[in-house]
Amino acid sequence: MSQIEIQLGGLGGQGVVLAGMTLGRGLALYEELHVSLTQSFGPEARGSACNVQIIAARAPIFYPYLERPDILVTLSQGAFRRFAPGLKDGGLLLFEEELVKAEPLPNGVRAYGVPATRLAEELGRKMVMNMVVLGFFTAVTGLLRPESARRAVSESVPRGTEALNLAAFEKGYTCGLERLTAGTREGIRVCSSPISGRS
Amino acid sequence: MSQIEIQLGGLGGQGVVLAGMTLGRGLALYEELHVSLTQSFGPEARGSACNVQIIAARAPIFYPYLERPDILVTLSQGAFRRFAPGLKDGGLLLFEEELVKAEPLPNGVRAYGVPATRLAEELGRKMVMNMVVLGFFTAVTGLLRPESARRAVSESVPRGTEALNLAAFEKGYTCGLERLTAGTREGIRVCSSPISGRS
Amino acid sequence: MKADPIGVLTGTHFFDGDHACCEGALAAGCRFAAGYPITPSTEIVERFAQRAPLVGGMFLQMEDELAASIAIQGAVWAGAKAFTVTSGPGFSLMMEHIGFAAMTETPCVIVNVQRGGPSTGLPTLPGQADMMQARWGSHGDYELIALAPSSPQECFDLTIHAFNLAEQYRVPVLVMMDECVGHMTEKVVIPPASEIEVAPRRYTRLPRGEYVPFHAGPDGVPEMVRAGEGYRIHVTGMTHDEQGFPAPTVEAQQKLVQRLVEKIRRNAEAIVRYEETGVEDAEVVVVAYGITARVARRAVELARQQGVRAGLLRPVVVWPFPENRIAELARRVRAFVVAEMNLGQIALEVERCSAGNAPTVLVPHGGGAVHHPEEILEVILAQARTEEVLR
Amino acid sequence: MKADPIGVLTGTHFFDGDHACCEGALAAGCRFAAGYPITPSTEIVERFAQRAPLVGGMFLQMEDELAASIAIQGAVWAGAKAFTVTSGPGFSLMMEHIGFAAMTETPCVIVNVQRGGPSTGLPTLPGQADMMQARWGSHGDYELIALAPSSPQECFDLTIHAFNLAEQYRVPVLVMMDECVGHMTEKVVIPPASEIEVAPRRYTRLPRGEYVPFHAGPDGVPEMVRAGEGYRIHVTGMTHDEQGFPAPTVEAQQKLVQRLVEKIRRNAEAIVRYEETGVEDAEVVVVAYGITARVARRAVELARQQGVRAGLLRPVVVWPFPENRIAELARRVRAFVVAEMNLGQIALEVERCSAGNAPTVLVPHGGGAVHHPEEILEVILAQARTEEVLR
Amino acid sequence: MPEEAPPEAKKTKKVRGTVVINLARCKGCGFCIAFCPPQVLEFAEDYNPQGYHPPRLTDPDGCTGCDLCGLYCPDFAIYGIMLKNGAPPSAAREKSDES
Amino acid sequence: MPEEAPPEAKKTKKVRGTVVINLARCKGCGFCIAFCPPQVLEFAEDYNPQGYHPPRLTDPDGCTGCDLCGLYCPDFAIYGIMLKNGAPPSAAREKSDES
Amino acid sequence: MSAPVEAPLAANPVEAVLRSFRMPHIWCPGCGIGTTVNCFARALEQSKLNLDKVVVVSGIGCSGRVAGYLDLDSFHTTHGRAIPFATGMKIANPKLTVVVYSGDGDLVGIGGNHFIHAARRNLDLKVICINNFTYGMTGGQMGPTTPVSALSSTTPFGCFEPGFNLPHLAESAGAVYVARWTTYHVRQLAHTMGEMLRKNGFSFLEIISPCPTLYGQRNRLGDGLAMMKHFKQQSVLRHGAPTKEVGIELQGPIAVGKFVDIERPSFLDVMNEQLGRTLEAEYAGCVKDHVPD
Amino acid sequence: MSAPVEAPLAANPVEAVLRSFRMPHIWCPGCGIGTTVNCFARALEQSKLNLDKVVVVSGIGCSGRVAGYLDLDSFHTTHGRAIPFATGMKIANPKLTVVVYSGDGDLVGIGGNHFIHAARRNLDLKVICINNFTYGMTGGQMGPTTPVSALSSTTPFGCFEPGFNLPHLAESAGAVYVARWTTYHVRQLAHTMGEMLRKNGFSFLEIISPCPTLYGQRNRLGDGLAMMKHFKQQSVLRHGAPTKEVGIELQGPIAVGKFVDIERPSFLDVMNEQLGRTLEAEYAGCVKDHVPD
Ligand SMILES: Cc1ncc(C[n+]2csc(CCOP(=O)(O)OP(=O)(O)O)c2C)c(N)n1
Ligand SMILES: Cc1ncc(C[n+]2csc(CCOP(=O)(O)OP(=O)(O)O)c2C)c(N)n1
Ligand code: SF4
Ligand code: SF4
Ligand code: SF4
Ligand code: SF4
Repeated sequence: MSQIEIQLGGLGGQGVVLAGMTLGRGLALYEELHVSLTQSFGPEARGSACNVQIIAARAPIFYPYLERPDILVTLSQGAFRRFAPGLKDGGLLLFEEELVKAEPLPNGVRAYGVPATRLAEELGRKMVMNMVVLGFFTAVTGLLRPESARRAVSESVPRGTEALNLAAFEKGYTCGLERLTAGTREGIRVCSSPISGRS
Repeated sequence: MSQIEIQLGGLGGQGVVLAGMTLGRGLALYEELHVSLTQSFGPEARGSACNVQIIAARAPIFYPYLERPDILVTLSQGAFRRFAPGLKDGGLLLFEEELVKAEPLPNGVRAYGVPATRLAEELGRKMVMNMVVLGFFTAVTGLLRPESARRAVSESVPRGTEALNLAAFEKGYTCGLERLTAGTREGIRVCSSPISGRS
Repeated sequence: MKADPIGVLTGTHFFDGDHACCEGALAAGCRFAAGYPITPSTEIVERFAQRAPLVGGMFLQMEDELAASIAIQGAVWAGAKAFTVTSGPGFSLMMEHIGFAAMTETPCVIVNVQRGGPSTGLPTLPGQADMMQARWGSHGDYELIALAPSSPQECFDLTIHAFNLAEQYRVPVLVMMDECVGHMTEKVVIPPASEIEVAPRRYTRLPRGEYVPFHAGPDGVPEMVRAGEGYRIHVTGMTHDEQGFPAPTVEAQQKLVQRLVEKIRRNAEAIVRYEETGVEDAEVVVVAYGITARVARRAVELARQQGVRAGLLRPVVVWPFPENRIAELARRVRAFVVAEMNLGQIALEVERCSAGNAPTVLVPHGGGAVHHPEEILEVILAQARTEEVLR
Repeated sequence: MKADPIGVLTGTHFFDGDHACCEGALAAGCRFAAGYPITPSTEIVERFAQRAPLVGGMFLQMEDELAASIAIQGAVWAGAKAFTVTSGPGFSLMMEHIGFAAMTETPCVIVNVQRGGPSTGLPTLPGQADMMQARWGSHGDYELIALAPSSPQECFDLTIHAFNLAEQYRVPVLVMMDECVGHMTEKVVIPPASEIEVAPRRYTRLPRGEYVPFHAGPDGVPEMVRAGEGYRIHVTGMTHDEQGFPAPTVEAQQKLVQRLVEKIRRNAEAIVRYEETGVEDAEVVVVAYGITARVARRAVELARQQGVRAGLLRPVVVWPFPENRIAELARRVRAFVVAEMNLGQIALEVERCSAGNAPTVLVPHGGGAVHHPEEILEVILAQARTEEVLR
Repeated sequence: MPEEAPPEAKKTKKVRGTVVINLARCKGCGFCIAFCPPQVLEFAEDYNPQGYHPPRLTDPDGCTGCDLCGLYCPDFAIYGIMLKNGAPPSAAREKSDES
Repeated sequence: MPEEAPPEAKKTKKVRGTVVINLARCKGCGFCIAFCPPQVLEFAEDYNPQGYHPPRLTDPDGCTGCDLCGLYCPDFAIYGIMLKNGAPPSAAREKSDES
Repeated sequence: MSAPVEAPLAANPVEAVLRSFRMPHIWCPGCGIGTTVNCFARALEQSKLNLDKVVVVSGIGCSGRVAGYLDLDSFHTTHGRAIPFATGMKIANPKLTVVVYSGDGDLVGIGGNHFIHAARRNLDLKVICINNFTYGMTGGQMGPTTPVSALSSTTPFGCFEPGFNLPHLAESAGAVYVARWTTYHVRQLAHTMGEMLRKNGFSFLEIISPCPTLYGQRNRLGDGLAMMKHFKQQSVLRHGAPTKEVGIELQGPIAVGKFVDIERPSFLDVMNEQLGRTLEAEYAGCVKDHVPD
Repeated sequence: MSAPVEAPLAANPVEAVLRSFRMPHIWCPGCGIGTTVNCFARALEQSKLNLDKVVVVSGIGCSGRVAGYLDLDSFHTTHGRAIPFATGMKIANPKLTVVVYSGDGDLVGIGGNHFIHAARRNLDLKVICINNFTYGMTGGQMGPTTPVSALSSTTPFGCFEPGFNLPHLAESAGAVYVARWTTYHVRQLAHTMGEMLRKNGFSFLEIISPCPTLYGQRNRLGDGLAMMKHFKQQSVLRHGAPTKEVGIELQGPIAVGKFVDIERPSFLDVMNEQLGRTLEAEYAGCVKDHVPD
């Protein structure tokens, strides 16, 4: 497989797009991959479902839309409901464990939950939940080096909030490492990414 | 010849268009002819040359533009200068004799002058000069019956000015009859119109 | 339905095209006009302003063409038949609202008395260079109907027809006059009201609960209501569902826009109208519309005089375009000669529809005056002698 | 001329098309933008508003699109390079001023990030249904140039190209993006200023007495001056003579409008740009642009996988249209398949240019989302098997 | 004027009004709570399906049914009613948290 | 203010100014005549090439050269000049009725 | 759950004029637009008008969505053009009560020309303008009311053009009724809207309303509630104040009240009078026959 | 012939700024537009400005033709859009003196929105508006200034909408300098135009001007001269009058004078201040490098 497909879904206001942009940036600029990121908003501008789709590949990407994601990150129940069935067999699911009840889990899917909101609230700003998720993603998928992700974080977030967001990232990252050790719900660790070659 | 071509030219403000419209109306509605009237203004909206072109025919008119007028009426020197050369061989020229010096007269053209402005001023309104010309035209060309022309005049002029305009018409008409008797500059009376069959 | 006699000035008149157009609107039952002055179209509404108060109508001079082109739509939804008139620059300003009328299926008529363009161009002189704009000038996919009268009589007749088509298909209908036709005066016969067929608005008979505002019948056209009757409808320029509410989804879009387009495309054969002269045996067919058709007719006559079998096809309805007829003729004529007062617009459609079966030769004209018949004649003669594509 | 480094954000970025477009404008030397907010284009000027004050530029938010589209022209005549950005409804409002720019030969760039139409339509979702409007939306005869980027990188590159073409031909140049390309984020490489070619304004070197403002050189393009330099020029949207003064005559009209049109038509081969993939041996050629070209490319790949010799022709410059190339291909391919996010626009041009030599099959889409590659694939496969014209 | 506490707010402890809440519609803006003259509303702890904390009545006796919450609520999720004899009007039987 | 007759208008009969008229440009509106403070202009009898009666100076001595005619003339066809010692300025030699 | 009584939701006074089936609406938490709709619903109810004859016309914007949520004949037109659409509608059927309900960007940004001309004509339209100091729907750009130095997505370094004083503009263009309240002033809003429904002529109500999402947060005015409290605090009641004096700045007082309420013959009155006088019996009356009651 | 002295026509003070080779102009006999050009020419001359840096922008209309007759850099734009064109020009090159010279229909009919927004911004534009109470160029239709009961080609039974009080509108929208004269007041016009050329900010001059051809004759006000005399008679000097009070009716007084002349930082001042303060050294200045002196 020459490319990997990632989808992030949630509600408007949860920072899904920023998380996706940061991830995409990390992959595109600091992992030297070809990356195509597309987003769709719900029909109404605000408060509704939104999702980000990322393709990362070693070769130029022409068709920028996902067929079936390899990795799905869901931050809302709605996003889970809508997108989980599309996940590739053997794909990986990450989810906000207090907002999403990851059930029913599609066949063969490995899932990791992260209490991102709570971790963010520990930092005093629920808002940075998205960066917690990103840290978690980085740890669990191994798709990009934490340095790449950190650099992307500092460049993507509003000026003056770098430290806070990086702290959130670290919280998520640490949590991800812990959960990895603990295993997925099926007890299977996600394998090394076919395109990054790193774990 | 199945149709007759008439051109009226003068300066904006002289009422050339109204005269033409009245004439066209008389021919179209009360002589049962097919009539096509087109007008062109000078490039600028006001104070510049304008002219009206009329085709009258027994059959429907498709092409509404003149090839070479049979009859030309000029109320300004500019109009004479511009249009007289286009007059058909053996055509008829009518002109305001105090505003237009009808020289050089194209070959074979018969010309009748009318002191229309002065006649109108005698009525106290220089403005109705155009109706004097129309009366003159009616008398000299015999293209339409005076009743037809009178009816067209009363219908075409602003409400309340009918009497004045009709008076102007009569002045022109009388003058036309007089001049007819006196003969054209070449001493040749205009022959009966090929399409009206009346003199 | 027959015309309301109050608006019908029955009789024989000596009118220019602008005045005839106004009388056509009144005869068609139009009782509201909104406009913004622009040469050479203003005479139409000047007359309307004179006449309307006498027949229960009203001319409203708006602050600009944006306002005029939407005010008529407000009037339509209040129950009136309404139109606006303009010329080039004003027509460009109406583009957004032509799209709104198409999207909301608001029956209305827009008259464009074409002058020389682009931009301010030649305000008092003729042009025919807004023909493609008429079809494509607003954003997004839509279809509409455009007519091109050739005489004052047709300005009268086709304005009525425009109102009727607008009602029948619930689309904006454009009357694409040109300055020549607008300012040319000829005999115009206005028949008695009882002989004028007028399309009524397709009002629903369903009660509120059952009525689905944008649910279309088999011909693709939904029934209508007007404001103030208790239906409590919603009308939006957004992509909407059959109830009329915003439905910003791919599915709603596909369904709606497809229908808007199909209600014209599928009925195109019924809408298309053209006039042919000497086409039966023609080797060269001239395609021309508006004033140019009359000039072209002279050219065709001259060609016939010279022994060339020339014919004239005059699209009376220009959009939808007589595609099938052109395609048919293409298979048996030597060439099409398109004469229009522009540098090539309808010619492109002729070229497309003839699908390589006959060459299309444009006789262009920059505008400001009609062609000289000789210009067209020359091309006819050349085509009669050659089969090369000149374009 | 090379780009002014101050405006060039050299480096590798992760930009969406809107941001890339803004950077392209800055790199091209654009220092003035006027605009009126509209989804999905506003990000372009939002970024411009951020960046411009740091590089000697300025974003001015106007009261509407009419104002925005003429304010940039005022700025251009004051010496700036300038652009405006909009989407469907705003684009419709700019039509009059596109004509003014064409008539006055004011080099400027207008970006339309296409969304679903008609009317308010689908404000946040993509469409490609303003393509014919781009060519025909203003009244009168004129020609302009329109580009269609397929990626954020091209949004950058083609925006620069747009400014350059505008200067070279003194026409309005349209960058016809679509919402997908505008909101898609990819790597965008901005080279050093020294590697960016920027067309300077074609200022005259002649002194006042000798300079004839609208007298064109052999390529049909006159030299320019700016206000405030003592030339005391006159610029009008009316038909004008070479001195620039109103000349409302048939002759002036013919001369001027003919030149305006010819300066693009005659140089079309130099302006046209397209990209071909697998066309050499193709039996079916897909024509697609913007985001749809990327979807079509997948379909072509899938077709090749199934043993069908499919190819892709992607017009990068859409207007002027690659007429000759289509005509050429038509003589040897089995069929053209046109995929566009509308119900048939560029397909008409392909049909026309192919002159019956190969059928043109449209894969329509109402907008709101891209095609599924399978939809295009199916048509490719069907065409590979048949020669019938499906349209 | 709304800022004046209406006389009913004084602790007369007789049930004269109450509020009806459409929990599903609430977006938790807090307008109703902040501008309730007798200050008898507060945020509920639970989330509604949209993820917001809707209001709840803290002191049923204190509500005057003045419907100011109803005027303020931008989501049409709450309104006040006056009660006759402390009982809801006869028709008042539907579920209040329909979604 | 234009409506006040300037002091020069008093009959001092010394040539202090005059007017220059571009006859061809005049459209005979009469502004210059009506608003000339010393009232020294009137319509000429002849027509100009455009068919209008241009103004002419009736009383050369009365003209003060105040140029109010020049300010009023909508056709840029007339203007007033002050004269030194009753003579036109040295350059004042061109024909005034160029067309 | 916490509702102490199960009562008919339909009894919510706004339901009668609301399209409840379209709820939840698109407005953000703490957005003031919905609050104004409550007030309008009450005003309608109290007006005793036949609601079948009341029409609401909106342009495009968050505020422009009001039309879609009100269960009246409702028209969601193009951006900026609600007033001319309403103009055509009112003139074609003078028996309709035509309310224009839209945003400041819509009505006086792109729509400013129609606004002043309609006021000049004094056509009987009731114009309700939600002023949230920004273009909400498109993401918080500067608008015609954004005060100097306010942040917006197109003025990232602070706005450098002053916003309109809308009551002043409305009055000088010719409005006969001009008032301003904030969304905090719910009872006053309902009262004013009621007066407007009765007034003959061009009446104008400016409602200062929170857009927490795009204006409040960016300008450190907090969420919707904080903005409401800010409005409460900053409002100064100034009935009858010269409109010249009621401009609004980023911080600083917000004059509220009814500023103008004069009598001037409305467009249709003048028209009927003028045409009647000139044409006498010939005058057939305005677009008369389209309007069965 | 009757000129008592042969003098250089070029000495006509207006020739210096006129495109004489384009004479005769298109304006009708007795039209006031040319008179205003005389005044403007004098004002320019006295201003001692470098005329190479003075630009005139017009829209479309009889008045809009002014640009073509002035020997300045001149732009004859589209109908109603002179102000936004001028706005782009002024901002792109602040060193230009930008004069907008056009008709009332152009500036406040179709162009009304730009007019009020430019006044609000207080950009340094000098707007000269020829108000002839009608749309001249298109044949005498009603316009935004046509008084009630006046006849026009589109109000054949008398106009039934009041015209704008333009000084009031201008002031309420934000103009810092507002004056009105008639074409009778030639010296005052020249003086006022001179003041405008010096004023920083949005300044507005309304000139009441005769259109005998299409307004005067139709309304029995006679020819140009009769209208000038009418202006003379009806004018009332009211320097500093509240603009609210200076509306014009068909018959009745015409208030003239300078009504407003206040100081308010201009658009470019506020912009430079705001951006300078926020961005400090990073601020590169406005469209800086396009403007060699
Ligand atoms: C012609 C046109 N231009 C721009 C837009 C984009 N647009 C939609 S809503 C809006 C602004 C709305 O602002 P406002 O009226 O203040 O309402 P709010 O959203 O703030 O309530 C804009 C610019 C459009 N739809 N149409
Ligand atoms: C978009 C557009 N609409 C209409 C016109 C037609 N038009 C040209 S000039 C004019 C009116 C000019 O009136 P005003 O500005 O008062 O100038 P005046 O001619 O009276 O001096 C109009 C409506 C146009 N050129 N463009
Ligand atoms: S006002 Fe309405 S939306 Fe806000 S908290 Fe109260 S019930 Fe919820
Ligand atoms: S003011 Fe000028 S145009 Fe008028 S009469 Fe005098 S010279 Fe002639
Ligand atoms: S963006 Fe602002 S105006 Fe729009 S719904 Fe949200 S809070 Fe209200
Ligand atoms: S029509 Fe009126 S405004 Fe135009 S030039 Fe003639 S007098 Fe002047």
